[in-house]
Amino acid sequence: MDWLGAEEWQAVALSLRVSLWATAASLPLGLFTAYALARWEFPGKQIVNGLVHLPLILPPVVTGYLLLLTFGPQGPAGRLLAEVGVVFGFRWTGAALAAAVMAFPLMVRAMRLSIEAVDPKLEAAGATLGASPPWVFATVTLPLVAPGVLAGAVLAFAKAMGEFGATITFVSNIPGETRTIPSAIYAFLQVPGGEGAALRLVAVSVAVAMGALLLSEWLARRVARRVGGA
Amino acid sequence: MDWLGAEEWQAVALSLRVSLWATAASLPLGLFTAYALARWEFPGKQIVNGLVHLPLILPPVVTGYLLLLTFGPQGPAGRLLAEVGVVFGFRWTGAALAAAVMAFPLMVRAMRLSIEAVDPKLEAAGATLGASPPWVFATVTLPLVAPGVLAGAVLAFAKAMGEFGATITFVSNIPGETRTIPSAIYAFLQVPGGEGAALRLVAVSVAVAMGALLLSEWLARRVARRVGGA
Amino acid sequence: MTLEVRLRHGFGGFTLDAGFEAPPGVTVLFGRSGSGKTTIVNAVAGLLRPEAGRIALGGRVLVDTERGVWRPPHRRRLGTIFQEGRLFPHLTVRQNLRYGAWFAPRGARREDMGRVVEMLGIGPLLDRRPGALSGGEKQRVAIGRALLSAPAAILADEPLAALDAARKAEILPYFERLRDEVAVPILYVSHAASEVARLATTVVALEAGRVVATGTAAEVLGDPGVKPLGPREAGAVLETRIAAHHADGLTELDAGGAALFLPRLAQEAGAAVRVRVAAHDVILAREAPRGLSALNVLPGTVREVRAGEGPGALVALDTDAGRLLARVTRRSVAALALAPGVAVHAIVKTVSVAPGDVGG
Amino acid sequence: MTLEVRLRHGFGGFTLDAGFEAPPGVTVLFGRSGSGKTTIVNAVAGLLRPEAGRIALGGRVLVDTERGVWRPPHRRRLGTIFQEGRLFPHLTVRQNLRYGAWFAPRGARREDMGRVVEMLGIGPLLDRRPGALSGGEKQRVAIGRALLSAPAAILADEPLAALDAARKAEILPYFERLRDEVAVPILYVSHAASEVARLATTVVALEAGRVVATGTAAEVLGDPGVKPLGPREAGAVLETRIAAHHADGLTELDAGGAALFLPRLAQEAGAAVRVRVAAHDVILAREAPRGLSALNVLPGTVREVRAGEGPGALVALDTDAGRLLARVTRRSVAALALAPGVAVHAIVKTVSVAPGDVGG
Amino acid sequence: AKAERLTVFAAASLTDAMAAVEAGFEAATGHEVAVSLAGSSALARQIEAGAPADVFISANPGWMDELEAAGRLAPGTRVDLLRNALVLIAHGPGAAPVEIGPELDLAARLGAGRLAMALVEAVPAGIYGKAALERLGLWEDVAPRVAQADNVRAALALVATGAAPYGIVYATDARAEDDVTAIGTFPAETHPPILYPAAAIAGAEGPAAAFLDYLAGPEARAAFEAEGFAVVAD
Ligand SMILES: Nc1ncnc2c1ncn2[C@@H]1O[C@H](COP(=O)(O)OP(=O)(O)OP(=O)(O)O)[C@@H](O)[C@H]1O
Ligand SMILES: Nc1ncnc2c1ncn2[C@@H]1O[C@H](COP(=O)(O)OP(=O)(O)OP(=O)(O)O)[C@@H](O)[C@H]1O
Ligand SMILES: [Mg+2]
Ligand SMILES: [Mg+2]
Repeated sequence: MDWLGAEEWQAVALSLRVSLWATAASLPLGLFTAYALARWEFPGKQIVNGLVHLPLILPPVVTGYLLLLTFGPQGPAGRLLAEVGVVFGFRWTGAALAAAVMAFPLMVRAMRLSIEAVDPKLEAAGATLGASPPWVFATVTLPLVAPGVLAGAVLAFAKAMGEFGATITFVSNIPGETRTIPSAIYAFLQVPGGEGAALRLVAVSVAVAMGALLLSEWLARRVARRVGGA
Repeated sequence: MDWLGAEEWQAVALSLRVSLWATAASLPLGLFTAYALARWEFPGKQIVNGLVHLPLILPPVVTGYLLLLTFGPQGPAGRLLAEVGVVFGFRWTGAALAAAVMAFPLMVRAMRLSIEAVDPKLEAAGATLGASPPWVFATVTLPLVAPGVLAGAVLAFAKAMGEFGATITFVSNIPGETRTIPSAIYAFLQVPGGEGAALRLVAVSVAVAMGALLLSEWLARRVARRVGGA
Repeated sequence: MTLEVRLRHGFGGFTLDAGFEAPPGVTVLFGRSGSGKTTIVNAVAGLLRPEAGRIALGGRVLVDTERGVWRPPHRRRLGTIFQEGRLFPHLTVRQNLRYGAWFAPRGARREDMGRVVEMLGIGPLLDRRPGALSGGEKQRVAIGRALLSAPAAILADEPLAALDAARKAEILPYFERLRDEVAVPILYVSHAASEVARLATTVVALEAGRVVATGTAAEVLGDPGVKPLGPREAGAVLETRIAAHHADGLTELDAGGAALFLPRLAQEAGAAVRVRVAAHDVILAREAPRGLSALNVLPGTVREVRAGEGPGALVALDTDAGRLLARVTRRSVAALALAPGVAVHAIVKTVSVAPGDVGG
Repeated sequence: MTLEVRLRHGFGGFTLDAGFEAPPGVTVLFGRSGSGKTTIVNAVAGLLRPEAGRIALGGRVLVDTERGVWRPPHRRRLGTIFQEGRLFPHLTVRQNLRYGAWFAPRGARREDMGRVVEMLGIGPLLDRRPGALSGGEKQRVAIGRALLSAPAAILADEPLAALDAARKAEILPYFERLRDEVAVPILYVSHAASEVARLATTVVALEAGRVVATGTAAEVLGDPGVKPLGPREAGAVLETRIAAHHADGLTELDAGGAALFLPRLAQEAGAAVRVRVAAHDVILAREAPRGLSALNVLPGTVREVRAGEGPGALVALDTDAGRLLARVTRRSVAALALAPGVAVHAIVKTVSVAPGDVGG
Repeated sequence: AKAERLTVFAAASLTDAMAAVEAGFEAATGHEVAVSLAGSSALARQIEAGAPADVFISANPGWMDELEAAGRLAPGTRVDLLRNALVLIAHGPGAAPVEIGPELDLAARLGAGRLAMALVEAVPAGIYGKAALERLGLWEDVAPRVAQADNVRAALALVATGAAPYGIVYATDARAEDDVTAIGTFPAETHPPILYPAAAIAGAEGPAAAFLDYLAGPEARAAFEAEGFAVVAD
């Protein structure tokens, strides 16, 4: 299609990759965190809770800056991870990290609400049938919170598609590596007359995220229909 | 306290006002939207759902720009509302509007998940006892979704406290009128040596949002204890 | 006020196609698990929109699919006791009980809360929340909640199944009182023949979604062809009147001239009493028995002998007190040469008239 | 394998303080609504951590608060049937039934799924999800799920309460078979005396959280002092042996030399059979009755006459078949001059031995 | 004159200087000044959308042109107010100065590291920096190593934290940051002049003109120079 240049298509592909990875990679930790916050009592629980929400509260630039200080090439975590070959600084992986961090509170909250709504009596029934806690989680809790997990994932994906401030602050804007759709849009909007190009990218971004949203609604409805009966 | 100047305190007060209004004013609409999405089937449901999520998907700058085009002094909605004395452009009300719009998807999703978890059989029981649908909602559904409403409200509040991109794009950064904490932080970060002041504002912002978070957790726990028994 | 029900509704493998009239009093829906009892209750309560049908309560049409009438549940005012309780978890027991009263129309007849609470034995639970109640406690609160909502009719789906015999015996009279004094129609789902016999004005027997028998308790319970009843549930119902209360704690009933003795009943002398005599509680004798602990011996004539599938047979006999049923073995039929026209004596133990089977 | 239970636990106004031993076989927990039955089941299943107590199953300590032992529920392998079903809504009926088998230890004795499904009559439901099952259907699936989990013991909390009489009669023998063939201990909560009499090896009667009687079914059911039973539930239990099956569909039992006739039983000749004879189903006569439809007449001697609160009295008599209880009116006690030592005949109608009251 | 309220839209990079100018102007005239600080593009769009701004100071002449073309400026009030310089910075204090010219071995110095700049197609500092590198014939070599930040301050932060070893920023930004050293200034002829134009907005009343005058006066000049800007003499 020629209404978007090659560079723009590159941004679209990159945004998709970044958002999918950000969502997929944070899903297990998000689920674990949500479960822990919903069901366990442990010292420092409210601190964990606060940390999870931090990216929501902080201006994105600040989050990006903190990521830069920690996971940047000179940051303590960044150096440590570089030893084992994991590099975030100025890589698309860093964009995914930023997106994941920014989306984490949304993901965790959605999952947590779903987990809190699961009747512990059903989990107890699973235990009496011989299922150990991890198995109860996998066979009872998880299927029942599937709509919440989906909701959390799609929220995170949408947020990742739109994330800009933390990403550009952390990994800047390198075409083909870290120039996601929002970065490209921002660049277009900085120059007079760039609105048209920005609008085309907005359209693509919205189309992708809406597709994901519709897919998730359709899946959730299937799950709900199954649980509801028939 | 003298570690923050008068202008900074002004920003803190303004942020509080903006965030509280954004949360409070969007609560009824959020609840209604969440209920409609959770329980009703209507044509265009997925369009409404998509619109609700839009601010999450769009880069904040774009959302801000769209708000400016719509609700700004020259925008169609802006002009219409100005006729009846409601002005959003470059006022703190506009900052609240931007924050509310940005926080809306988070609020709706949390409430919707809670509403979906309410057993419709309890609502049916209420109806057989003579309660009309609005009464069933007020006396059965609403108390049961209170934790989700709280979660939605606190997410929205936290998001509103951190919202920057859409706000500064829509209503600029006018001291005392639209300079919220994040905007003030931005200004500090644009000049050499502003980091200290920025950090102090971050601390205040985090403290306020964490306080709200803890309060909501405590309230939700009380509600849960009551529903659980004893 | 009569409740008229005519319904057709299909779920995958199951089709309900039932019609019946529930005249004032208690109509008991009787049928095996999965026969469609709850489905009917839901349709009457307004929680299920039937594919086709008409439901009317004393002229007030609740549903008429042909004419497109649909009255929503909150405008039906049917106090519904659900099989699964459905208490509001966020309200205390007291608030649950009061819930219906908030919405009751002004001037509606109201039950006295204290009385209901006492009858149900839930006084100590009033300030608790339903989450931590026992199964039976929940069900008692659910009964109370429906009774206190000033309903125009009551739908009760196995309200007593979770309760012990003693508690059942305490609550049943209350339904009787509702039936008799308040005259709200009651649609009552039950598996227990004793509840049926005691309460039912009308019995509707369901099988696989279809009505297989309707009639008075006497007609349906006395019909050995009604399958859901099982062999233990056949029995005749006698209409009697209280003749006297005796000093030794017995009440003498006048059953069409014949005397029947029962443990003391609460009603006044002269009151009409319905007594169910289970077929398996009747012993037949060719000669008048002597020196027997059983006080009730009714002479009569065999009218019909119907052999069952097993070793048993059902003997219908006409006595002064009315038609009686006796379940005996085929061996006894042969030994006593029981046949239509034979004169026999029916022996009924005083106490074998179950307390649940006597109703006013 | 014996289940030893000793528990103390308080909830606000309610305190459970109970101890009993459940030897192999069925131990029935019997008590009024709110007396603590479910609380005990939960503690044994591992869903409630008691404040103090010790629970052991055949030497395997499940809980010992003093020694700090706590075995989590999934390592107890107690097939639990909950009062409220608790089916997994996201699984089909078939998957619910198979759930426990996934986690059963290799080599555990497994019930045959087909057999259980047939017995419970849930074949047509296998591919459905629990959401739309009727109340009784849900409970039947819950029973099947627990039975198919290859449990080391079974905890059943009112498993049959939601079921009709015919369905109950189909399922009860299965519990008997489990008790006898598989020798898993079964802790069974029930309100129904017929279930108790038929199944119980041991009966534990609870009142307000305390054990008020324990013993064999015969001991507890024959004790008129046990309140939860109510007057209708007294009865003696006779140990008999099948003497012969007759062509007319009757089975002759040998009860300590005396003959008893019952509708055909399934067991082989020679098999031991326990029969409950409810006290209200026994008629006493001074003279040997003649020409009576009742086939079972047992001569005996009055041992004790205990007057009840009402017009009734309980007469204990010794017969060749064993101790029998008869509930008669005080008027009859006077008329027949019943007193210890008096010779009487006990008349038991064949069919008045309820099907639920005969067990192998 | 009666005290009036004046709203000034100024590029965010002028934050500190504007604070001083605002205080001075208020003290001198008694008027009340509110300064809204944001990116030039955002401010320009807001003015186009009817923002109640009286004076606009842009860091980007392009946006001022845009407003001028749209007729949003009060005619004849536009002035080029400030000038800035572009410097090459290195991470850490006390880095050795270099000679900026065609023979600068920038690509070799970068190695695997990044050169932090503002968006080279969108943000003025990036546009000027790219122009300068192109002019010097260095762009081809360093282009793949450029990390573009959304604004100059973010580019500076990348160098200050060591995430990038070198960067190109305005001289004013490099001055006060201890963790970077300006190791060379790009010759002014290598890039278009870096100008901060100021103008009154069409329809602005009252003290807008007075404020523009004040900006050109000695107190304002001192404030700007204190922050490292050069004031364009007219
Ligand atoms: N979590 C709890 N908190 C407070 N009280 C409780 C809790 N669980 C049970 N109880 C109370 O303890 C008592 C015993 O309850 P339990 O469920 O064991 O009764 P039950 O014998 O099973 O009764 P039912 O036959 O009605 O099911 C009841 O009065 C109940 O209200
Ligand atoms: N929503 C549904 N979808 C599919 N089948 C249903 C649905 N609701 C009920 N059924 C089926 O319809 C039949 C009748 O159900 P219903 O609940 O009316 O039975 P019931 O007579 O109340 O039984 P029980 O005594 O066990 O409560 C059952 O076989 C049930 O599985
Ligand atoms: Mg039902
Ligand atoms: Mg219980």
